[in-house]
Amino acid sequence: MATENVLEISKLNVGFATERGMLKALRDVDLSIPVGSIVGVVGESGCGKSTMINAIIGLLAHNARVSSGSIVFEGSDLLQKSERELRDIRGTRISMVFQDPMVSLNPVLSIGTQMIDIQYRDAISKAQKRARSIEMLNRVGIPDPESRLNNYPHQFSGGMRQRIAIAMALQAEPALLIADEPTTALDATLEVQIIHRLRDLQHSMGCSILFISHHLGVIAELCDYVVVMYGGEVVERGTVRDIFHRPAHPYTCKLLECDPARIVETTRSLPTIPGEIPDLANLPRGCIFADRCDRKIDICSEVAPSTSELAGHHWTRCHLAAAEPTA
Amino acid sequence: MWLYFLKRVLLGILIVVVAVSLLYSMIHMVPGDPVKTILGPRASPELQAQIRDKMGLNDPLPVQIVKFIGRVAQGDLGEDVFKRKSVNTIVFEQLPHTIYLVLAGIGWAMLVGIPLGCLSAIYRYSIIDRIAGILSVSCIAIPTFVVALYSVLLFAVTLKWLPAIGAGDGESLGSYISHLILPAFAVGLGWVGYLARLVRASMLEVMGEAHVRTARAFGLPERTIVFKYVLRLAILPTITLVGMGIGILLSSAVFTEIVFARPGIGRLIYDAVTSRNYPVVMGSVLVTTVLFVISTTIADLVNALVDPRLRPEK
Amino acid sequence: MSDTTTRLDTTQLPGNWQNFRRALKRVLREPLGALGLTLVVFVLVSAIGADWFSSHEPNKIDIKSKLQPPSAEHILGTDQLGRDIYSRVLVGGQIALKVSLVSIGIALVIGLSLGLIAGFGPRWLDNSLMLLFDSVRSFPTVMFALAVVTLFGPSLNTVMIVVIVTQIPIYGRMVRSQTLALRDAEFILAERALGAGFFRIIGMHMLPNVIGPLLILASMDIPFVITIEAGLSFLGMGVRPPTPSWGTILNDGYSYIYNTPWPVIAGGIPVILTTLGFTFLGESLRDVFDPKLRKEI
Amino acid sequence: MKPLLELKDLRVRFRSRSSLSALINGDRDPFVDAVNSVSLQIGEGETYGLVGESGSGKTTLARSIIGLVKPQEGSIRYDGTEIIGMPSSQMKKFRGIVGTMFQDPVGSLSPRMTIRSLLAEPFKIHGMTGRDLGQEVNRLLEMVGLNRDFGSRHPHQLSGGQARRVGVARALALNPKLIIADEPTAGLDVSVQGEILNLLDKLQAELGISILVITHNLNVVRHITDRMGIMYFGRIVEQGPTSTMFDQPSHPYTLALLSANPEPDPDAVIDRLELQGEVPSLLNRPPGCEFHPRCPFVEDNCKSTFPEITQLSDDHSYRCHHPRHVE
Repeated sequence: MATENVLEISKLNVGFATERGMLKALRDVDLSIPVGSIVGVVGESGCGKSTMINAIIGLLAHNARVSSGSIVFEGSDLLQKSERELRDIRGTRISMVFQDPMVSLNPVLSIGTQMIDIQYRDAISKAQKRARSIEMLNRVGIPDPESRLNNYPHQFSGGMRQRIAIAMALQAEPALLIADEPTTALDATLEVQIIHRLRDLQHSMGCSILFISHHLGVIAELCDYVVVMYGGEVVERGTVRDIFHRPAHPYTCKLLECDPARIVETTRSLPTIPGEIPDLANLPRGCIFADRCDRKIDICSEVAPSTSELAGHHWTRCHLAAAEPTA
Repeated sequence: MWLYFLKRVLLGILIVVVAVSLLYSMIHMVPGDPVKTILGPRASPELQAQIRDKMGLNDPLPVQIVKFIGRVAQGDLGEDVFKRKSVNTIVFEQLPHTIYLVLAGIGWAMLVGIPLGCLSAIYRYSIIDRIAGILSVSCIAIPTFVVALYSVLLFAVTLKWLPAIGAGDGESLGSYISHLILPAFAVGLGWVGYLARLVRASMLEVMGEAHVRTARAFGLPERTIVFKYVLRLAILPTITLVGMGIGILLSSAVFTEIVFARPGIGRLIYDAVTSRNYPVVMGSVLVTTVLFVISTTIADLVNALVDPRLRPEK
Repeated sequence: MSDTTTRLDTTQLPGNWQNFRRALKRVLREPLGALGLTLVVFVLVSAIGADWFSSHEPNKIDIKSKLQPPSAEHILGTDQLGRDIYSRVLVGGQIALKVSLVSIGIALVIGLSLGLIAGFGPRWLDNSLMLLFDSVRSFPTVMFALAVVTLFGPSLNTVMIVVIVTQIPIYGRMVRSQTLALRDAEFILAERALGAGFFRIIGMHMLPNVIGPLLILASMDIPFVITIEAGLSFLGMGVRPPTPSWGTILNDGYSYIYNTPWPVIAGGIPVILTTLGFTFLGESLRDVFDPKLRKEI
Repeated sequence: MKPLLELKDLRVRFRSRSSLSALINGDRDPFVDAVNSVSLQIGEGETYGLVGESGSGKTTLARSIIGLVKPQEGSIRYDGTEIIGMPSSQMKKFRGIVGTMFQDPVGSLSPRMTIRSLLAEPFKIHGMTGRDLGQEVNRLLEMVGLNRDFGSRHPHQLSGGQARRVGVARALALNPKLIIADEPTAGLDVSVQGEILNLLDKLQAELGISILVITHNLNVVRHITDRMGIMYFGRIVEQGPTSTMFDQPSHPYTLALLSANPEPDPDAVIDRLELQGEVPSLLNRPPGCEFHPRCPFVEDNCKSTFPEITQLSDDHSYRCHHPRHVE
C-alpha cells in the first residue's frame, strides 16, 4: 500500500434506535480515499450513503449510535474527536456540497454574507474575505460576481446556486470535498457543465472528492475509484475500471445490467432486480443480497460473507469471489 | 419594494373601509328604529328627530356609509349626543392610557417570551424545555381577567405591594408606572406563553431545514447558527404574531382597565355601552380597529424588510 | 433516510379508527397530554352531570349564610346572596361548554364552506372573501362584542353570535390556504384526469385532508371561547343574572374582594382548569399530528 | 398508420403577472407561452416520447390534452374528434378513455384512501357500479403484479415502485386506448425502473394501446419509444423516429442533449457538445430562434429570424436554420 489516504473508514458500524428496535444502517463499512483522487459512491435508496456522509462530518441524527469502527482523516480518528474539534475540521479540511441547491442556502442572508461568514476563522479583513469570495465565484463561473455577492439565493437559478455551493465548499481549500448527489436536481445539460467545472477545480486545487450519485454515467466519467453500497454494506470497491469492466459482486453486475444506457441494442424488455432490500432492523442471517441474487449458493443464506481482496485495490463481499478468485 | 409597501398600505385602508361599512350596516340589522336602539325607548321625539337628522339616517344606507367614511377620513368621529362633546376629544383623551398599557404588556411579553422560546428550542426535549413548555401553556390558558383578578387579590389586597386602582395621581411618572405594573403584567402574561411557543416551534422548524445543515457542515459556531441563521428566519412569524397581538391586547385591555379601574379606551367603551352612548361606542371601536389594522400592516412591512423573498424583483 | 422528499403529510391526521387509537395512545404517553385529557374528561363529566353533582339549588338565595368560606355544607363557600358557589360553578360550566361547542360548531361549518369556496372559486370571489375575513378579523374581539351588545342587548345568544362571527374568518382562512395547497396537488389532478367531478373531489379528496387540522385548531379554540363567555359575563354583557356563569361568579366575587377572597378563587379555578385542560390536550394533539415537529428519522 | 391523437399548432399561455401589476408596469402582454405551436401525431399502438428539460413545457402539453389546462389556440383531435371546447359531460367521458399517470408515484394517490378504493375510483366516477367492483379491483391488482394484500394499505405505506404500479392499474382500469405517462420512472431506482417500463410494454403488447411518455431520461426513451420529439422553450425543435433521432440528429439542441448523457463506461470517448448558460426565463423570450443564445453554431440570421419547420423526410422534421446532419 504505497498510496497515502486522506480518509480511511474501517469496520464502521452505525445504528439508529427506532421504535422497532435497532436499525443497523451501516455494517462493517470500509472505504479509503487516496490523496488527490475522486471516489464515487453508488447505491440505490436505503443503501446507507447519507448515513455514511453524516458519520464522516459528525452530523448524525440524535438517535444514531456508532457502535464500532474508525474514520481516520489526515491521520487522526474523527470518531474520537470532540464536537469542537470536529467543528474546526468542517468547512476547513472537509467541506460539503448538498443535493438540492434550492434549499441548501439560507434564504434570508445574501450570498456575500454567507460566504464571508464561513471564513470566520481567518484573521483577515472583511474586504479581503470579500475579495476572496469574488474570486471564488469567478472561478466557478458566476458572471459579474462582485455585484451578485449582494443577491439572495432566490435570485439565482438552480444551476447557479449549485455553483455557489461549490464555491463556498472550495473556498477554504479543503483536503476533502464531499458531494452528495450534487447534480441530481439539475437538467442534463447543466449537469455536464457542473461536473466539468468540478473536475477542473479538483485538478487545480488538488483536493480529494467523495462523490455520491446514483447516476452510473456520471460516476464512470468523473471518478477514479468506485464504492458500491447495498443495504448498509459496501459490497464492492475498486478502481473505476474494475467496477465497470470486471464487476465481481452479483449486485454490481445487476446494477450495471439494469442501466438502460449500457444496453446497446434497443430492447423493450429491460432487466430488473426483483425483490426488495431486507428490513435493516431485522437482518437476514446470511448475505444481505441473498434474497435477490440469482447466483446464490447454499452458504449464502446461512453465513454472511466477509470482504475479500481480488486484486490490488479491488475488494468484494461475496462468497463466490472468495471461492473462485478471478484475476 | 415600494410597490409592495404601497399595495400593503392600500389593502390596510381597504380593510378599514370595509370594516367601518360593516360596523355601520350593523345598526340597520337591528329590528326596529335604529335611533330608538341608540337612544333607548324613552328618548323624546324631538331628540329622536334631531339625532336622525344629524346622523343622516334619512339617506339610503350606501349614501350614509359613504358620508360616514368621508367624515371619518377627515378625522371627525361625530358628537356625543348626551354630553354634546366631540367624540374625538373623548376618545383621544383616553387612548394614550390604553396604548401605554398595550405596549407595556406586549413589551414585557416579548422580553421574556422570545428568549424563553429560543432557550426551549436550543435545549429541546430537555428539562428546561419541558418546564418552559408547561409554564408557557399555563400562561396561555389563564384568561386575562382572571390573571387581573388574582393579581389584585395577591399583590394589592393580600400583600399590599402595589396599588390596585386607577392610573396614579397624574403628577409623578413614578406613580403612573407603579400603577401600570399590575395591569401590564395581566395583559402580557398570556403573550409570554404565545410568543415562547411560537418562537420554539418556528425555530425547531427552521433548524430542520437543509440550509442549517449546510451551515453546520461549514463548521459555523452554534451561536452564529442559532442567532444569525435560524433566528432571522424563525422571527418572521413572530413579527406577524406581535402585530396581531397588539390588536388582541386591545381586547384584553377592556377587562384590565375595569378590574384595575384604570382610565383608557376599554373603560370608555364599557361605560358607553352601559349608558347606551352609541356614538362613543362607534367612535372607540373604530379607533381600535384602525389601531389593529395599523399594527398588522406595520408587522407585514417589517416582515418585508427582513425577508428578501417578499421583495419583488426590479 | 434523509432523501425522502417533503410532501404534505396528511396521512398522520385523524381519519379512521385505527389512527385515532394510535393517536390516543401517543397523547396519553405524554404527561401533559394525559393531564389535559383527564381535565377535559373531568370537566365534560361534571358539566353533563351538573344536576346530579350539585348539592344545592344554584339560584336559591339564603341571605343568612352569605359570603361563607368553604365548609362541609358549602364546598366552595357562598356568595353575597348566600347561594352555594359549588352548585353555581357546576351549572356555569354547563353553560360555558354549551356556548363554546355550539358556536364553534356553527363557525366551523360556515368557515369550512366559505374557505372551500374561496380556495376553489374564481379569483375575484377569493379576493373579496379574504377582504371580508380580514375586515372582520380587524375588529378587536371584545370591542366588537361590546358594540354588538349595545345593539342587540346582553344575552347568551349575543355571546354566541359574536363568537361565531369572529371565528368564521379564522377557520375560513385556514381552510382556504389548505385548499389552495391541495388544489394543485398531484393526487387531485389525478382524480380530475380520471374524470372526477367537482363535488366528488371536494367531498372525497379535499375534505378528509382538510378536516383534521381544522378540528385540532377548533379544539384549541374552546378555551378561548370559554374565556370570551366568562369575560363578557364578567362585564355583565353576557349571561343575564340570576343564571350562573363563571364570569358572573367572578364579578360578584370581585365586588366583595376586600371582604372575602373565596368567591374569586372559587370562580377562577374552574376557568383555569378547563382552559388548561383543553390547551394541554390541543397542544399534544398538534404535536402528535404535526410532522414538522417530529424530525428525528 | 392512422393517428389516434393529433395535435395541431397547439398554444398554451399563462398569465405571468396580475392585471394590476401589469398595468402599473406598463406591460401590455402579461402572458407567457408555455407551449407554442406544437404539432404531433401518435398512431395506434405507438409509443411516442416527449423529451425536454425542466420548464420546456412538456408537462403543460400533457395536461392540456386531457383538459386540465386550457389551450389558447390550435386543435387536439382524438380519433378524429376535437377535444378543445368539448362540453364537460363529454370531457368526462374522454378522460375515462385516456389513462393518465403523474410524476410523483405516491403523491398522485389520494392519501387517505386504501389502494382498494383508489382502484375502484375509476369505475365509481364513470358510474360503472353495476359490475362486481371487488372482482375488478382484484383483476387490476393481478394485472400489475401486486398481491391482493396491498388492497388494504394506504399510499404512504407503499414503496415508489409499488405506488407506481397502482398508478398504472388506475390508468388502465377503464381499458383506455391512450396512456399519457408523465415521468413514469422519476424517483425510482434503476432496478425498479425496468419493472415499470416492462409492465407498460407488456400491457401495450397485450392491449394494443398507444402511449405518450414524457421524460428527461434519454436512455429510457431510446429503448421504449417508436418516435420522439425534443422540446425546448415550449416548442418541439425536432421530432422523428427514435432510431433516426439518435443516429442522425439535426438540431444542435438534440445533439447537445444526446452528448450530455454521460456513458456508464470509464473508457468511453465522448465527442461532447457542451452548452453554455441556462434556459432563459419565459419572461424574456429571445428574438429569432429561441435557442440562439446557447447555440454553439449560431449565425446572424438565427438572432433575427425565427426558423420554420423543415421536413427532412416524411416523419422527421426540425426547426433550425443550420441543421447539423448536413455535415
